Amino acid sequence: MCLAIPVEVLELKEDGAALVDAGGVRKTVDVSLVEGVTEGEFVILHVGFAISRLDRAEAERTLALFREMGLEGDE
Amino acid sequence: MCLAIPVEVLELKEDGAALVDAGGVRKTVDVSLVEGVTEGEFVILHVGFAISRLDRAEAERTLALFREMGLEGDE
Amino acid sequence: MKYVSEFRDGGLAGRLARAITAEACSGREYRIMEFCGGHTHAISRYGLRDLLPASIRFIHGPGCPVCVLPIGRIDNAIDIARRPDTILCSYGDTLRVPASGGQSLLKARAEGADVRMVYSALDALRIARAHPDREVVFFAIGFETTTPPTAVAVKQARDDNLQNFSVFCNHVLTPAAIQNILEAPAVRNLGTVPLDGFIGPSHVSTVIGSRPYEYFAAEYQKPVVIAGFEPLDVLHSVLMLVRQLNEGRFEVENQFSRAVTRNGNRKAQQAVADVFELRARFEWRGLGEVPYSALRIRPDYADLDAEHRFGLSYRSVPDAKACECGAILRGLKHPLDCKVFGNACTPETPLGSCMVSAEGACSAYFTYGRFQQTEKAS
Amino acid sequence: MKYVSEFRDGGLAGRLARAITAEACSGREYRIMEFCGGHTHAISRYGLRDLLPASIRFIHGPGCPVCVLPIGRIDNAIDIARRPDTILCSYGDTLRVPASGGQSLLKARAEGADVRMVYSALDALRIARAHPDREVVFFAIGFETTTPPTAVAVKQARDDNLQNFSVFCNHVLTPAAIQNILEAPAVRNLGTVPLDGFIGPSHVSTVIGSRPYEYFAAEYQKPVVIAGFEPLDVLHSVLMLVRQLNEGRFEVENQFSRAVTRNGNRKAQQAVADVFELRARFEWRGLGEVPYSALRIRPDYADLDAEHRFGLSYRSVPDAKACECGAILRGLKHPLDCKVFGNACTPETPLGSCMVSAEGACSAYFTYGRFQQTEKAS
Amino acid sequence: MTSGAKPGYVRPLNFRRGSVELAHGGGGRAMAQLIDELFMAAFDNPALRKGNDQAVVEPPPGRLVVATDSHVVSPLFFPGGNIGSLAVHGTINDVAMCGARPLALTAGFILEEGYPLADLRRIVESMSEAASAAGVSVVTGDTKVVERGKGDGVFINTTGIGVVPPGLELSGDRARPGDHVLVSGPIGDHGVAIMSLRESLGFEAPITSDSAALHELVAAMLDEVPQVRCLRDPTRGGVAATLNELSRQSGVGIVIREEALPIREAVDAACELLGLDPLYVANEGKLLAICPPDASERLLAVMRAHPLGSDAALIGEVIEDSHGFVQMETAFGGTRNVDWIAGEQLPRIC
Amino acid sequence: MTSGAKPGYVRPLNFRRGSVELAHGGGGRAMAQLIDELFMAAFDNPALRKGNDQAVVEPPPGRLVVATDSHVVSPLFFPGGNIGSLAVHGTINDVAMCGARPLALTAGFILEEGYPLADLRRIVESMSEAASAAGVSVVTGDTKVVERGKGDGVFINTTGIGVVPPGLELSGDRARPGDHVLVSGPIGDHGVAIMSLRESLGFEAPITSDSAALHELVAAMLDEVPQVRCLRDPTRGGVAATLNELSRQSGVGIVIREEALPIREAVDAACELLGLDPLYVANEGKLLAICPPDASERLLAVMRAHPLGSDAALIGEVIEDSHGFVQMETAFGGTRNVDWIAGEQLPRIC
Ligand code: SF4
Ligand code: SF4
Ligand SMILES: [Mg+2]
Ligand SMILES: [Mg+2]
Ligand SMILES: [Mg+2]
Ligand SMILES: [Mg+2]
Ligand SMILES: [Mg+2]
Ligand SMILES: [Mg+2]
Ligand SMILES: [Mg+2]
Ligand SMILES: [Mg+2]
Ligand SMILES: [Mg+2]
Ligand SMILES: [Mg+2]
Repeated sequence: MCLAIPVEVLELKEDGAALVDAGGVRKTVDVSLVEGVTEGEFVILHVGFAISRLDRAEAERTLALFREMGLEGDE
Repeated sequence: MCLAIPVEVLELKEDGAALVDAGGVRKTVDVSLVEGVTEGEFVILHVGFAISRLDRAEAERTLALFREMGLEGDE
Repeated sequence: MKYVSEFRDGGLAGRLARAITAEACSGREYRIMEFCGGHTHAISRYGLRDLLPASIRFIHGPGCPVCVLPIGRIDNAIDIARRPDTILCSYGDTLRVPASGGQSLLKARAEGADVRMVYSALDALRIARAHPDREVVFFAIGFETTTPPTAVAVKQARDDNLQNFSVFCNHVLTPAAIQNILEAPAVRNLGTVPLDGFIGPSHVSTVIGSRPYEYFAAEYQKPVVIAGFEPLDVLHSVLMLVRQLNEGRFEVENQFSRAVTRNGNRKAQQAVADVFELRARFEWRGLGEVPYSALRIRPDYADLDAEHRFGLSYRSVPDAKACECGAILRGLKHPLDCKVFGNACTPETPLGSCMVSAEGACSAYFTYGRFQQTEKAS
Repeated sequence: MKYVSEFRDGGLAGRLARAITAEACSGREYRIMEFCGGHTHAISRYGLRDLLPASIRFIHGPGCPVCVLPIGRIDNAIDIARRPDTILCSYGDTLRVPASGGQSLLKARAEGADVRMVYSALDALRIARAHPDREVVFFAIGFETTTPPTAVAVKQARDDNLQNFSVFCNHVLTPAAIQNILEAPAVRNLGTVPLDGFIGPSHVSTVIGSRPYEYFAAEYQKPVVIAGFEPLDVLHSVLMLVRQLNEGRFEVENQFSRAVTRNGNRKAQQAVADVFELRARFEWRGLGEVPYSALRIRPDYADLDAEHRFGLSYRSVPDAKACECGAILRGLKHPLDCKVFGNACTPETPLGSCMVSAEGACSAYFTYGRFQQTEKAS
Repeated sequence: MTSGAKPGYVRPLNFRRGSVELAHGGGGRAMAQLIDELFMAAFDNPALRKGNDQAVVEPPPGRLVVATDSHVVSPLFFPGGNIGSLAVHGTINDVAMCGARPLALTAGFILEEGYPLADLRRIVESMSEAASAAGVSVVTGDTKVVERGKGDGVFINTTGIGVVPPGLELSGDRARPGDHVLVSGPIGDHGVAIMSLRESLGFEAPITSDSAALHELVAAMLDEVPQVRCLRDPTRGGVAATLNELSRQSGVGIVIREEALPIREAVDAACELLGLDPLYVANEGKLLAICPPDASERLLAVMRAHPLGSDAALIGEVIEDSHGFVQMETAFGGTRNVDWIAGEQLPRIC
Repeated sequence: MTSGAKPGYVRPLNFRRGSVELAHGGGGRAMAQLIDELFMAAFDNPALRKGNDQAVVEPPPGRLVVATDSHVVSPLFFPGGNIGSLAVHGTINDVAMCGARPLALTAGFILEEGYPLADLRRIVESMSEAASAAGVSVVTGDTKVVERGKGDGVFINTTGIGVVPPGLELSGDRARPGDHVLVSGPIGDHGVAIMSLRESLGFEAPITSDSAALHELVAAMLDEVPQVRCLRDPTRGGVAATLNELSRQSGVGIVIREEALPIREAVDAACELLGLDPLYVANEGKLLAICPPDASERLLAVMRAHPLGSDAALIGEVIEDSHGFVQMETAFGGTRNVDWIAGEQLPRIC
């Protein structure tokens, strides 16, 4: 449910709009629902709106967790 | 100008309408502009309206005139 | 077809032609203006010219309601058609008439305007009833024949209390135009195109009768024959004119006795009188402003009058510079006298009104007569 | 794609799967309801089931806003779309949802209704601005993720004083639905489908935070893990649930820590609060009437509320008789338990809501899992 | 856990109340189903049954002929046929006009979302009947669905292939001064039948479209008179357009005689009513033939012996004219030009 | 009385500001003019120049192949081509997929009243360039004009004929368990390029349509590996639809490996954004090939040596399965069904 993907904010525009990038695809979306979005940040995009910020450090931490976990179980 | 053809009134209908025939083609037209149209009469049809009655006797007289005229000039 | 085919009999045509040849004096010219494009068409389509002696010369008059519509009026119609939620209805003939800037109703339609061809004014009413949420405007054109049907439509709209229907009235009057031609300086003062007699349009006279021509037959001393549109009718009327001219008469004669009376169709006249009144002036393409030559909708029906309803203002637009329609409509020139005939101006890309309708002098000549000229040239 | 591809790494998936297998006790079953269709989809599309031990059992919940829309609401939307001069805009997912009498918005469109697919509520606003002469209605559906965007559109329409725009609001609330499932007689009283834990939808929690789940984790003593929708996220959350269950904990844990916080997005919550208020009840397809489970537009915005503007009345319509969606949405049945699954009911001709959206349990099973069943059968 | 799931099962199309949906052109199961249950069922033949995106046919020796026409007639159903039969006849005729035996047809459908499946089936079945009657198979096809308002119910492109026997050379550029011009029957029927259905014109005429496949008539003609110079079916733009095309291609003039033209009374009357000229009205089952003068009598006899040429007539002859004019001797002995149609034929009031 | 009248003269079409009018399909001089000044000028070749309603071509020996497709793409212009080039490539590809050398194309245009002549010319010129580049002529055609609102700018049907060399037998029913499945390059480019232009979706992607004529790639493949079982271009419905077609026709199953599928990052991203699956997105310059396992290495090498196959990949194999399922081994080692698309692909929010 609620198809949403992380996108990078390339450029803030007027009226709460921003140009974002996802894997080379660019789209102008509304970021007015997320407080204080800055260029270079990642946000979660849903139906043309950023609905939250993506915390890159947290994302890396989660991935690191997976990798460690892997090590224990590795054959 | 004013493309109009003689048509035969086949059937009077409501509201000044009538079914007419021209060479096998039938069409419902308005005959309300011609006083006292009766079935079997010929009228002159223009843009879907009868604009006058056709006097069959006069038509025959004209044709007869052509034919006579012909006779004089015939080789 | 009864009362049509009989009047197209080739055998009888030969007889009539021979009678004309026999009676026409070889020493003189008979300059006959067929006022009406319908006669022009019949002459071209049946090749009547080939049957007649050289002394008979036809001059094509302004009698095509499409050809005489000035550019400004077509511009108005296009403006109406382009209004949002509006449907403009008109007869097929008007759709191709060139307007300003290379426009036409057909092109406006191609660009998205809702323009519909109707066969009858009642079809426009039907469309209005079917689309209560749209403005439906009937672009009414035509001479005295087409006016009574428009009057019926207006009255029905009133009776039915139709709120979304109106008529853009462009009905014009035949006698006023003929009179204008005879009054034209070139004719009256300079005498450039001396006209000997007139073939009058029979369908108009089924409605108005033959009487309206009596005034200028007498005033201008020119014979008028009210003639049917079948080829034998045309030949017959030529013969009748030749006879009048040979005998020095200038009467109104009725060749189309099978449907025309002296007084015409009173009921139709009444319908017209109920709905329309004279305009003080109206611009005719080629003739310019002609006084009392057209009708407008009476104030009682102002709500059904598109000019009133949409506050239309009229702007006169000059014809293409090269176009000789004016002179051709007045009988002063022949289509071949126009420099652009057949090159810049063709039926596909008409520059002037005479090239638009199949009734127009230039169009008829292009379609039916062009090869003869080419043959002569080659 | 950054932060997507990394979470689809097949190598890491193997490691997570092995960790689960290692930690899951072979003696017991872990009955995990993924509330949200997005998780169902990920499980099917990536074949996660094949990686997991038999002791992990997924139960598909009601978490697809399209699947839970009751027939009567689609009927309302179709009625709106069929109004003259009206444009109904909605997300692509809703167009195929079956309504009464074999209808759908797609079919209504095929029959002439102006139904447009939009990607965003702002596109509906744009359409309204482009067509000032038409009524433009945005058929708003979705959970807490999709509600803030609708709120923004409503506010913009008010700010711009747009006269021809309104919203037909069908936004529903996740926690209410989850609670309803736990309150269902079959679960609570009969215990037919004992659920051990929940995978909670992370995107919803980016907006509402994780806190709303704390109440029933405690109340029902079930662990909840807020999980991302990438396959590694799902595996990770399964592992987290297995650990909680093994340890006898029933906490709300946040697997999607990269975007979910305990309190969620306050700004988005405020936008929602400005525009919407709770409905006392709302019908969910499959669940029936669920109290306080949906939003409606506040009276201050009544002019922008299509229900108010068009005086819509709601009529509940029962699902197709054979359809087991209700039981499937509650986790009581599996798609294969439905007699019409895969014959009368297919993604081309869906009878029930679970077959409509790719997120629906039946559709996901038909598209991604059907062959497995057939293989087992053959 | 048991299930009634049938792999690949789809509910049969609802030919009573269903309509065309975008999905029927979407490349998925719905499209495959439409092809199976409608097109495959109607056109069934080995090439089509192969299910490939192309058909393989084994042509007999000879030069290959290919002709294509998209059909956009409105209304789709008319007295004497519908767009389906018309699409078959029209393309067979274009193939046949160079003396070829038609071998196979392709069919490309552009369907408008919302078009009733019941009507589509009637159309497809007419196509199939027309093709069978003509002994030709629809060997491959294509279906597209466009959004409502982006089409007009059904458009059908048919492309035909055929083979011309060696030695036969028919072409529009082979008319020579002195040649005779023949027509296979009364003209204008198709156009008038269509116009009689236009709501805006609203008339009834005892006229059905002449839509017919002419390849057998052509075969009979060429068997007896292989000297025929060219054949052409006077469709859009009518006899006038076709004569102008031929005179232009051959660099000759053509004179026809008004009195010789076969025209039904009702066609004539409808044209009078609308201000049209039957010379410009479309035909769909007629041909014009040009042959050397000494062959025209035999040709006429063969044509008249065939049911589709029973009212054939010699209507004129080819003359020298570098301008390529087509002229008509009127019933009065006058002559007029028979020009191309200008624009489209619009009904006139004047 | 003198005159500048030029027999048969018409003012040249206004390609700057003019637009399609109904008259351009009316069968009169306007239509003849459009054909002369646009189509004839662009496609110029002896068969077309003949001006007949059909073309005669001399085929080399072999079985004849015919394929037809109507093209209704919207928008008409897109990165990497337009409907004109697409119409040429699409049909050439269908002809080529059975191993045939394409010989000739027909072109049937359905034009909407009001469509700008300037754009039409760009389309026709692209067609002409695409056809020349492919070494194929447009030998005959047809033009219809429909009223505004009854079409969508331009529809183009192309029908292609070609000849298969003796001995070659490619068909969708020849796949056998054990065969390998190859794709000629990254998938989904065409569909994503088109979607990126839809106003309602509004995104920009560094993706151009892959529209291309594949007959030379096919020729190279078959030269080296005549054992190829079947070829097909995965157009509408994407790779998923084509694999399902092939498995159905051959009565086999197919398993592909997710990791082996070449997909550009931006295509993947656009699909994520819209909730679509690249397996269902259309291609216009790709082919799927099925060949015996021992030939796949050589086949892959030939494909990669050709510019249109440089990113070719072995993506799966044919298995025994009476249900004809297509499956995919996911990057996780799981397996899922790759079904036909249900209905049309609609962008999703959930
Ligand atoms: S040829 Fe054209 S421009 Fe010349 S007079 Fe006639 S209508 Fe006018
Ligand atoms: S298969 Fe269809 S009818 Fe059965 S439960 Fe699923 S959606 Fe309902
Ligand atoms: Mg309008
Ligand atoms: Mg509507
Ligand atoms: Mg053709
Ligand atoms: Mg044809
Ligand atoms: Mg033809
Ligand atoms: Mg196809
Ligand atoms: Mg094809
Ligand atoms: Mg194809
Ligand atoms: Mg193909
Ligand atoms: Mg054609």
